[in-house]
Amino acid sequence: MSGSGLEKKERRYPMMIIEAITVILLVVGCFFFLAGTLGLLRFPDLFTRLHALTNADNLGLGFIAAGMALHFGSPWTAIKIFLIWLLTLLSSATSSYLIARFRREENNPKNGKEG
Amino acid sequence: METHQIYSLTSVVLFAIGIGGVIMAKHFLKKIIATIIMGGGVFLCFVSFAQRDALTFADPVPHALVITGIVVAVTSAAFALSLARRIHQLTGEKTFPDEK
Amino acid sequence: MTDLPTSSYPALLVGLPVLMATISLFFKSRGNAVAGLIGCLLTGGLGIVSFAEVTQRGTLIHILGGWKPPLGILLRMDSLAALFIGITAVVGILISLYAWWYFSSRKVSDGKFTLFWSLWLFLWAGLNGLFLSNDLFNLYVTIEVITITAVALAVLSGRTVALFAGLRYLLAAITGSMAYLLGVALLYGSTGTLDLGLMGQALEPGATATFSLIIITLGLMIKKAAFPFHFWLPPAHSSALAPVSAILSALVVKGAFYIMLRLWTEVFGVSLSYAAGQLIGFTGAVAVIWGAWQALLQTNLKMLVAYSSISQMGYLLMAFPLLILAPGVASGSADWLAPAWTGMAYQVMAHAFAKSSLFLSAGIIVFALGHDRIESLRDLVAWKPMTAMAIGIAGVSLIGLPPSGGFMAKWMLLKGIFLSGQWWWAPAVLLGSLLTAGYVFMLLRLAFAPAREKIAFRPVPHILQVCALLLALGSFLIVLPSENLIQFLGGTESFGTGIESIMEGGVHGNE
Amino acid sequence: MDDFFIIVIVFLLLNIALGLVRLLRGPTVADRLLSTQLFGTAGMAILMVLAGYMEDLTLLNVVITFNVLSILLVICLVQVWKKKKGDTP
Amino acid sequence: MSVVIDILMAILLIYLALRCMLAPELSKTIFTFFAFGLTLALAWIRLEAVDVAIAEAAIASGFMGVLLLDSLRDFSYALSKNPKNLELPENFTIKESNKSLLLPRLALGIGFVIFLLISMEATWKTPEGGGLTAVSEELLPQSGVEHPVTAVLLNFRAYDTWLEIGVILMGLLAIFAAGGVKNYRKPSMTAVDPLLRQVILFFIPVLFLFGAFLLYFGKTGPGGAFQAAVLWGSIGILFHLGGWPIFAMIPRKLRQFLLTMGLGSFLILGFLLMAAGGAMFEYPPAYAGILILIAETLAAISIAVALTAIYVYLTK
Repeated sequence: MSGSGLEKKERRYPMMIIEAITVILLVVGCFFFLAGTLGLLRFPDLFTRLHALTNADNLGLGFIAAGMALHFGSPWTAIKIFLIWLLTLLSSATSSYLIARFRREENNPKNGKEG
Repeated sequence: METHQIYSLTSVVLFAIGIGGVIMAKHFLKKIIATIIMGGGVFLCFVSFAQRDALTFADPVPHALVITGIVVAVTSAAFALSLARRIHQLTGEKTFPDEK
Repeated sequence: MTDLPTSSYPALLVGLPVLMATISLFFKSRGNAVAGLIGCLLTGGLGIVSFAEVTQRGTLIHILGGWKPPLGILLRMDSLAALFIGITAVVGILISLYAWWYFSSRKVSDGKFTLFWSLWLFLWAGLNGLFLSNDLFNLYVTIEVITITAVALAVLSGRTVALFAGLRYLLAAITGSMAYLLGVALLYGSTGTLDLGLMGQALEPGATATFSLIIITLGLMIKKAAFPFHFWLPPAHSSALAPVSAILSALVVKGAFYIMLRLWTEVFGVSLSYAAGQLIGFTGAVAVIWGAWQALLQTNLKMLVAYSSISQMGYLLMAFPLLILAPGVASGSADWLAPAWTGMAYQVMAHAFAKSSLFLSAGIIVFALGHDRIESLRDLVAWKPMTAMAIGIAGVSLIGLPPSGGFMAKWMLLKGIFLSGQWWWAPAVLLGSLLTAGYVFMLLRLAFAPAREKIAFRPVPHILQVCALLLALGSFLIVLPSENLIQFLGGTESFGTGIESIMEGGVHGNE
Repeated sequence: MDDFFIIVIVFLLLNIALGLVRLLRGPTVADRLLSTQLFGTAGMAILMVLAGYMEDLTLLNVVITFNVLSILLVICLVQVWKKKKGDTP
Repeated sequence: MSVVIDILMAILLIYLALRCMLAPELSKTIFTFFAFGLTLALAWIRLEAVDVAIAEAAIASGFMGVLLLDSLRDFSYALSKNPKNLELPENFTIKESNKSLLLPRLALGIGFVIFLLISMEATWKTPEGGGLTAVSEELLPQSGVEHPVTAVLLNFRAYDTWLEIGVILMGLLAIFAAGGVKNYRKPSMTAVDPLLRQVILFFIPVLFLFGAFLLYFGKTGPGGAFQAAVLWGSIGILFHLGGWPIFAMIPRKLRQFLLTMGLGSFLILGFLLMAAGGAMFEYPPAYAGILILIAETLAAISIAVALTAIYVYLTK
């Protein structure tokens, strides 16, 4: 948004490489997110959807996190982002396990109609 | 269009949707959720003004008010939930008797 | 405003009940009630003492945290706030005494009623905070404190009807406070302050000011059960326990009215118009007649009293059109402002006393009979002469017969109406009184009528009847110091800016 | 770079909007919950990119909050909904 | 360019709110509401209100979400026992539904649109009041903390915050009043997945540490007592979900002490300051920082216990 075209040209060569890598990582991350969403929409039942969504989204988040970590450039921030990603991996793995288990149990509630 | 203008316009729309929900919705849970949406609209209004009045940082007073407001609104909503569930438990009703 | 005398009374008035409520939470049934009653008596005493202090020293303020407005919050105890706090203190003490004997003679096994004392003290703190507050957002917080505790008290009886009514009350109240808060947000955006006085100076007429006036007024009208939004009040008030009904109708509905009065007189001066006053007055007039008519049709005593509340609260709104001057009226010639103003204040006092007395009497009848069908009032004078007397005296005050406080209120209001030339309000006042007389005399006729069969009733502690009777007498006793009270209310030095300007020349509509 | 960040954010937001279809279509509560999971993950990604765009590292704290609360919701759903087998659905 | 994000977000917010209200199924309403809450949190971020975003995500989505999910379950199942009949007074007439609903609905719709237009005009035309940014920036150094929102919450407007802590306690009492005082439920110790327990045991320290971090970080940046309190409160909720009835295990007196600690300590602090000759909550500038931190910590513990109690009691 802010017109920093001039500054960008003056930046040094390695900065441009880092930016390019960030861009690539973010694009790949977005691609995985799209794949996950399409899987969520198109796949026939809960288990396949679960599989598509958790795998793809976490990869996507990982790529985006990596890209942003590069962008910030500070090692502490990179570590923090990495820890966040690990936490997300853990929580999404457990939640997919829990959801799958939940689904397998017989006594699934139906949707409550308003009335 | 500035950011704060977009959100302040959104805020009154949310408020109106919430009011409509409280009046029109029948199920207790929906009514309670409608009050929270209404509150979200009001708080959005506050914070959009805070962003408009930003100097080195955004106006902190509306932020503090909104945090207070969210807590108060959620407490009232929790109380309303407890009443609704108690009614459901005692009578099996999910709506007010004259709104079926 | 910050150069007025500071005092710690305002902070104590909020802090003490909260402290006592917190302490009473630590005790079980009996100890809880003792701590609660002590807390109520202390809070009430403090209220009366601080009222006396205000009559001596004029307006007191307390600058919380030492931060002056606009950033900080100011507690202000001017004569209007002192009047409301004083009424709350007197009525609150009597209701607390009643509640003490009411609960202790009930021998209720489950400990639910122990919640009454902490909730009532929190509610009292909320009321005091509301009357003292000089900050728009703080008013929101206090009104939410009042809402939550009031609804909790209303559902304390545990009946299904009370739960339904309580949920409806809560939803209506949340909607009302959110509408109020939206108005506050817009006002804050356009003035950059939350302090009432500063906002009144900074507010400029325009679309935003008008819209906030509308939305805040609508929100507060929902909360005070003004005419089109009264639907939640009768079931909520009539299904609660007797002391709770008295608290709800005598004190709680006054809270929203108080905010409305403050805002109209101190903030919205610029965006008010003659038409707005007329509209509010019209809803008040409709409420007066419609509420009284509905009361006449009821078969249950508590429902009747609840509808009567809607009617009596309508009178308060009818004073608003008198306070707003029509374009072209010179402020010097507006000699009706003082009577209208004192009429309003008297109506607040008379209604608080009379209505709490009526609900407490209804509670005595429910206590004795187990139900409150109006038919069962037959021969009341024989078996409960004191209660019958309380109902009679309170009823007379509601009708407005001399020499009651209700008479002062309606007389002053009529005087204001005729002096201002807005004669079209007079029929509503008179018709309201006539209908009120209808239902009060219906009650009294039954009370004097001989019983058809022998009535079996439980013995009622004497002290309950004494409390109800004292409250009823209170609605007469407020007439005695009328000279001093009018002077106190009109004493300019003890007035806040907005009310002072009313006494001097009314609120000007934007012409 | 800023423009690119905006494109990424808009893309992720559209992604979320697509995921809403599953939320609305259901058919079971678990499917809807999956959609909220997508919301949470994509929201975290948006927050990270926004942290770069708005140059505010405190946004990462919000990411952690999102994360721990989404797992709370899942555990709550799984635990609460399977109890009381005596009830007829 | 960044306006695109905002417009998209605004459309998403309005769409979700509408969907939430118009959905025919209750579960749809509630999950749409979660999505709405998350979007709202993103909107706070766009408006530079990070504190509010954390509070919104934690309280309005997380805590309220748990309560709503639990209620959804309650309302979705038919009751196994026969519900009691409605106990209505004689004159509690049920209004007959109006046959010709078209006209009132039309009127309501028109009124709705008019209200929307007026309110949008009012917000659009709101004059610039300037807010209190300048004043708070000027007085921030005297407040004892460096983060302006924390300064407003715990120093400039400490009275509001104190009342708010009271509101949470009153909400808990109100929930007691609605349900009648009975024993706390004893969660079944069976039926809990071993893996789930491990997860819960893993997340509890994470929540605790992150909450403590937010509490301490509130002095300099976004965070503070309420956000920390909700995270700590969810520890209690997780314990209960995992089958450890931690709330019922605490002795009654201690429970009461923990619940009232935040409100009481704040109040006693205020009274002490008043006795020392100042106004209520007028901290001496030298000790303001440490007093605020103590008050915040006590309040956070209190609120966390109260939130756990609300959850435990509401879902019994």
